[in-house]
Amino acid sequence: MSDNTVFEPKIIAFLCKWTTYAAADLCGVSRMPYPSNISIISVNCTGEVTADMILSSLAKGADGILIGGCRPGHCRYEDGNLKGSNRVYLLKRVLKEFGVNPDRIREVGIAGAQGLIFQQAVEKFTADIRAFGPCPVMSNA
Amino acid sequence: MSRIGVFVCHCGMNIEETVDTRRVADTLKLYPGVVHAEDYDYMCSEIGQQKIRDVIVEHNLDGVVVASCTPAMHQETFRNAAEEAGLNRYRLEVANIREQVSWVHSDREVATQKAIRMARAAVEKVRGDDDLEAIAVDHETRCLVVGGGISGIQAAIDVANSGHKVILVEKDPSIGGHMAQLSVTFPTLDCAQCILTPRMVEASRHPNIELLTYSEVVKVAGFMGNYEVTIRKNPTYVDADKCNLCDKCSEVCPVGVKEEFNEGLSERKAIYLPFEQAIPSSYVLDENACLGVKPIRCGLCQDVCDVGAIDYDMAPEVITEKVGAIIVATGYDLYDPSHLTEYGGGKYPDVVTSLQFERMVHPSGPMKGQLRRPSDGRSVKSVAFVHCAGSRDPGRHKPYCSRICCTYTAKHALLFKKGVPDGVANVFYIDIRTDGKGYEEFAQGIISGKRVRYIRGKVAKVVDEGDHLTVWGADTLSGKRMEIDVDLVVLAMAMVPSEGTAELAKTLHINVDENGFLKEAHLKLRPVETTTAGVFIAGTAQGPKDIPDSVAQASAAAAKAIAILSADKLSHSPEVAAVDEQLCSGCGICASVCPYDAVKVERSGIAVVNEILCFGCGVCAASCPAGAIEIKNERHAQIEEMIGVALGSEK
Amino acid sequence: MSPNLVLLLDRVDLLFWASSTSDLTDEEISAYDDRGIDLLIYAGTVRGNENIATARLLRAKAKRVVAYGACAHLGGLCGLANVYSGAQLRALPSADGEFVQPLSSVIDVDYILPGCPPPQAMVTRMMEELFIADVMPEQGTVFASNKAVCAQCDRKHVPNPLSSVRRFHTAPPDPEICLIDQGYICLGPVTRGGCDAVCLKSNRPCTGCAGPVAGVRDQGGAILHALASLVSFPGTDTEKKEHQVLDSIPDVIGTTYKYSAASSILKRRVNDGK
Amino acid sequence: MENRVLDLIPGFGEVVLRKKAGLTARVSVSKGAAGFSSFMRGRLAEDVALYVQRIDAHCAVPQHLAAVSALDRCYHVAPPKKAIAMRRALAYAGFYFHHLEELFLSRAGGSDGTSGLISTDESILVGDAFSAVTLSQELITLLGGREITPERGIPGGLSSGISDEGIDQAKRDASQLLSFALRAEEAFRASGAAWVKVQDLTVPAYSLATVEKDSAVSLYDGDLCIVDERGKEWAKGEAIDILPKLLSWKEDLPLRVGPLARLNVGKISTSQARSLQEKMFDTLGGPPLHLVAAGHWQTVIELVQASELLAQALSEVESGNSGITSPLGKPDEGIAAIEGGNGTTVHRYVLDEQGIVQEAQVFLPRQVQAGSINVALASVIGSNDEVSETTIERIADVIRANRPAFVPTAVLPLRVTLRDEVGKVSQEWRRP
Repeated sequence: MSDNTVFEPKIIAFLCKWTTYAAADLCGVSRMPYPSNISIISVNCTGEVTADMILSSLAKGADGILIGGCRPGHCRYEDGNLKGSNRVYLLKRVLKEFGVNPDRIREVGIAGAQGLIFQQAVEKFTADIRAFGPCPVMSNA
Repeated sequence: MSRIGVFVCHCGMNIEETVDTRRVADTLKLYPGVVHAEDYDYMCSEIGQQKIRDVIVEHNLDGVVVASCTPAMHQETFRNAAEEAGLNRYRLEVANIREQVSWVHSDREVATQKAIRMARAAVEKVRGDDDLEAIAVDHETRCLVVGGGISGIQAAIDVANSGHKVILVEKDPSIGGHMAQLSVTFPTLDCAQCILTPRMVEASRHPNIELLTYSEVVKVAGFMGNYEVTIRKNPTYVDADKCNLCDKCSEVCPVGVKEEFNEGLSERKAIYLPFEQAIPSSYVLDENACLGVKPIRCGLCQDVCDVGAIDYDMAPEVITEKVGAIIVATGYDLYDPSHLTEYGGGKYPDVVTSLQFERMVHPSGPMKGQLRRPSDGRSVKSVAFVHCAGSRDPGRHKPYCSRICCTYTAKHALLFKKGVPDGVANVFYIDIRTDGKGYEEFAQGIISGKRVRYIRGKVAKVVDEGDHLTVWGADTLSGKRMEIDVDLVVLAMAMVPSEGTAELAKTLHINVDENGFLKEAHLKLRPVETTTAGVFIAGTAQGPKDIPDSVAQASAAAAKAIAILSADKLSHSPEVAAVDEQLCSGCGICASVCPYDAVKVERSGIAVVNEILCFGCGVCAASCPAGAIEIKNERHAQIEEMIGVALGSEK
Repeated sequence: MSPNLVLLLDRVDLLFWASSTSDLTDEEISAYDDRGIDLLIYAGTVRGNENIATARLLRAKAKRVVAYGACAHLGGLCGLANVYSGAQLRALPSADGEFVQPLSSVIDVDYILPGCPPPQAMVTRMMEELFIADVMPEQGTVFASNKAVCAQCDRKHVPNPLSSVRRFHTAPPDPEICLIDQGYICLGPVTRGGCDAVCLKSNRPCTGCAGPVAGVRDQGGAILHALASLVSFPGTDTEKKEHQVLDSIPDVIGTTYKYSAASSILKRRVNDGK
Repeated sequence: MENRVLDLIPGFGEVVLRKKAGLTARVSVSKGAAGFSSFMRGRLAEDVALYVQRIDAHCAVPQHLAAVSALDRCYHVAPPKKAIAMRRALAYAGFYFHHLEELFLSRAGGSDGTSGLISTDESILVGDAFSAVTLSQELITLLGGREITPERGIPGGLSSGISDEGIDQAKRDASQLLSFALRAEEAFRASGAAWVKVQDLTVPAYSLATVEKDSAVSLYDGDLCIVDERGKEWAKGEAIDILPKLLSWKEDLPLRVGPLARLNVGKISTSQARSLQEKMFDTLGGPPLHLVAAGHWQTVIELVQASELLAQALSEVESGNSGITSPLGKPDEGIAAIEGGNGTTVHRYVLDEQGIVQEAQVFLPRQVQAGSINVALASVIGSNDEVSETTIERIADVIRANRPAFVPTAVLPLRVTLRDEVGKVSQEWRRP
């Protein structure tokens, strides 16, 4: 990648279809644009995202992973979001050990009505990942 | 090899404008497993649906992808179409290329590429989908209504009339809500009590309605058709059946506190009757105000009660009820006037809220209808009515319009002029919004009547000069700055969700919007439903509303609830957890993490899913260290494939 | 080395038994016809280009190849070296450096015999299927169970949220109850069984030597996800407490990727700026 | 300790090979490259034995026992008698198994590089040997909880005990092993002794072994004893005191461990084995003995010694899971020396308060194994005078195969230099 071209990161987003996914829809309805680097995959609950999904996203070329679910205490499945976030917390320790910048994974809790917050979250995350540069994991494969 | 059909929707120009749908279709045509791909103006139209049906038959498809708007919008529509053509409905997936592509990205090339990736991802999902059959579930036939204002009462009566039992829970000692406080109601000016009381009585007498006043919902478990609700009944310390309303207790009670019903314009005792028409009609002992029931500090009221209705040993009672549907009608409060420091809200006694004014002009209110200044009791000769007090003020206060203020302020001005014909009524407004049936005529009648002075402009400041209030403002039509002396200022306060709405929403796993009002599943198409099946909303808890709208929404919610309660069986999504017995070693982790006790490790040493209890949240699937338990049609392999193509890896 | 193998010496013609590449030169290997070796049992680490070259050469000569033991199957203990930073060890495994790989990522492997060392039960099964049965086992056969170790562990379940992580040498576990239920980190649920849960029977946790069960790819990630899901305290705002428990898991990589670091999805340490 | 290389190839990290055309190849491993140390830092105390016995799988049992004994000392704990009896029994079973491998099966790593002394084709009682291997493995499984690599050893004792049936089985196996050992020794004398006589490879060296308090040779743990080539005691004491002498070995002669060393260091304590050893001395003279082949005779004698000790230990073993551990103290540093078939292994660990490894060293003074390394290196460097990447990686493999401490290193820091007859460097290769 030469210096004058901007690095366009690939971002996978696992979004809880009840809240953050709805917020993404609301962004659309309200015509609030955000960077196209993000590819959204809808899940029932962030508690459904497995270690394999997160790690193989990196292995398949994702430079960042956004996990969007309910805010604490608002999970429609009791505490699936908290279980999910505990898992990510632990998985980040693993990423560190393997030399991967753990900030390539970000969790957000965004309610269905918070389109604006989703827009800002995506803009911020995309900018941060762009600053981190390409994730070296795939080159391992 | 799968046989998948792909349909790309233009949605008029909504998608077509930024996504080259033809190219999406042509590209997908070449994608492995895709046997047919086309684009069309409106897939959701009858013609569009017919295309789906035809192609399914013609190509004997085993999967369909519709690239269109969000699945929340039309997935069911398309799945119904697929089913009519003999394809299992769960083999149809929607790729969201409108809300999440065309409406948020502007570069046509970029958007088209992304639409292609999203469509491919959907194809990969479909490729892994299996035939599924909905699961039939037995359900409760009772309904819970939370909130005993006009909306709750209306909903309860409608459901009860359909023959279903209703539990009506109200946190105050009486039902009736804010409507009971109103003097007369616009635009017809009939007295609120006269139209409300009969409904209150009907609700209390209805054989199908169980009334739980002074009670709160503390916990809700379960799912549509099978909710288990925990309710706390707070002690009134008075046996409503025995109480004969003799008022002796109140006379002897030494404690006085501000009276809620009169918006603090008068005092009540620690033991009191909420208001004349209260239902249940019984005195209530306010334990926070009382000198103390445990241990008994005073006991005067018990001594004077001839019928022995007062029982200091009453304790909170926690009950659980099984219900099939829940209607939430928890209503509104007024925005706290003390936020409006520039108007001296909550500080100057003669700056009152609209509800206080309702009580002041109410014939049986604290002033018996004789309008007097709260500060010195002088009769009121001049009033400044201030619109949008806290409403339509993004940044500082509430961004939204509270909808009813314009009309009731016109009513207030009218009532004032009725009571004080020679009085001066000034109304400061930004716009006049009187949208309801007959409202415009009502308001214009008053405005054009010229007996009320309408001033277009916001009030900048109110100063208490002791014997009068000075109102600083500007007339934006004449451009003149204004300074008016008045006896009373009435603030048309913004409506906000009633206290405790947020907590209740959390308990029910439903969302609230950015202003704290309960959020509907879809603003236009599902206005009384929530994202939690079986939970409906009505009245001002959903947003500012007048009485007619509240009542209409209440009946709508009731109709939705009745549909569930009267169903023979409910069908439950088959997208639930399933165990691969070849892989399960019975480690039991799924059972430990399942929030619904839907998974158990049987003696066989293999986990077994109770599909009726399972919600398909997938927590077990992500926790299973063997990958032996997965959500049907949302299997790890499917998502892995989706990840790959979403990242652009070619197949 | 397992004595069972010895017992086969009269059934098979043992062409060579090399304990390192120095015992077997390319010349010696090249002397065999292509596919002239019926069965090649490859045990040990594949590390560096020379090992890869040798493995490819051997593959060409062999009809069938067995990856024998955790090193060949998963990279084994030495795979942990893939995760070291330069500061921790003399050299950071570099793209062309001597990082460890599972045999299957450098050549096609026909059969896998997991374990470190492969448990008697599995070795016996392999030899029966390879040398005694009339038909060769189907390609890709793993001479172990598809189910996790738990299937053969007879400890009782006493489900418990994971509220603290215990170490078995300082707090000896109850030999009757599931170790995870007792708060010990056991890889049994994520690890291929067929070993008769021998370690559990010695009242020690499974350390995962047979690699992940068929359903998961990343052994460490999977067990960590499971453990994290079990950490929950009643009430609200328990995040801090829960994170303390998660932080208290010592030597995360050594504990959960003990044998499978090199075959994990991340494979080896990268330099990602941080 | 970190910059000290504990596991060296001879010449402090250097092998010098004379090659034809007057070329000399020097292979050296930089000091501080003992990857084991770095590999173990941050690991858990309870995992140490697990790692060590796999890194040096050829000597799994002694490495396992050396690790847990060192950890006992880290935790300042004396395991209960019951546990020690089990560990001893395990040690002797492992010792026996190891010697069987050396004598009948091994294709490499023989204590002097000679592989498969009584190799399968020329050996008598082959079938018996195999069943003895199976029996000794069964014993390791019964006592250690797992075949090949024992499981039970933990700091402070054992993770689990043995059943009554297990003990009975073990005793039956042990008695069979003794009888096989006696027959093997007899067979060796009948055929082997003659073969021994014609071997005249004599390498004078110092001898190291562990000894009991009565200075009889131990086949488990004990004090370290070093005698010079004349058989005179040169140093003796606890490992912690002797270790420095080993670390800075400056004597002109190498240090030998293993069977030949043991016969020079001290007496055998068990009756039958001792009388057999007397017979050997009658034939070969000594001690001291530096006739390499005498080590092989000693090896078969040690089969008998090990089975006698095994029987003794088993008589003290009790069944059950109770009373198999002692409470642990606050961890810090610990050193232990264990006698394995190949020789003495010394382990040193430093733990922090959480029982996490801070420092770890395994010392395997196998100086006499220089032979096998040289042979292997010679074959690798071979006739070609080029030192290529291939050569380097093969050299690394040889070193790892013979020097377990290098097994976990990611990249072995090697230097290879080729010099011509006048000593001019014709090529140097350095990594990383």
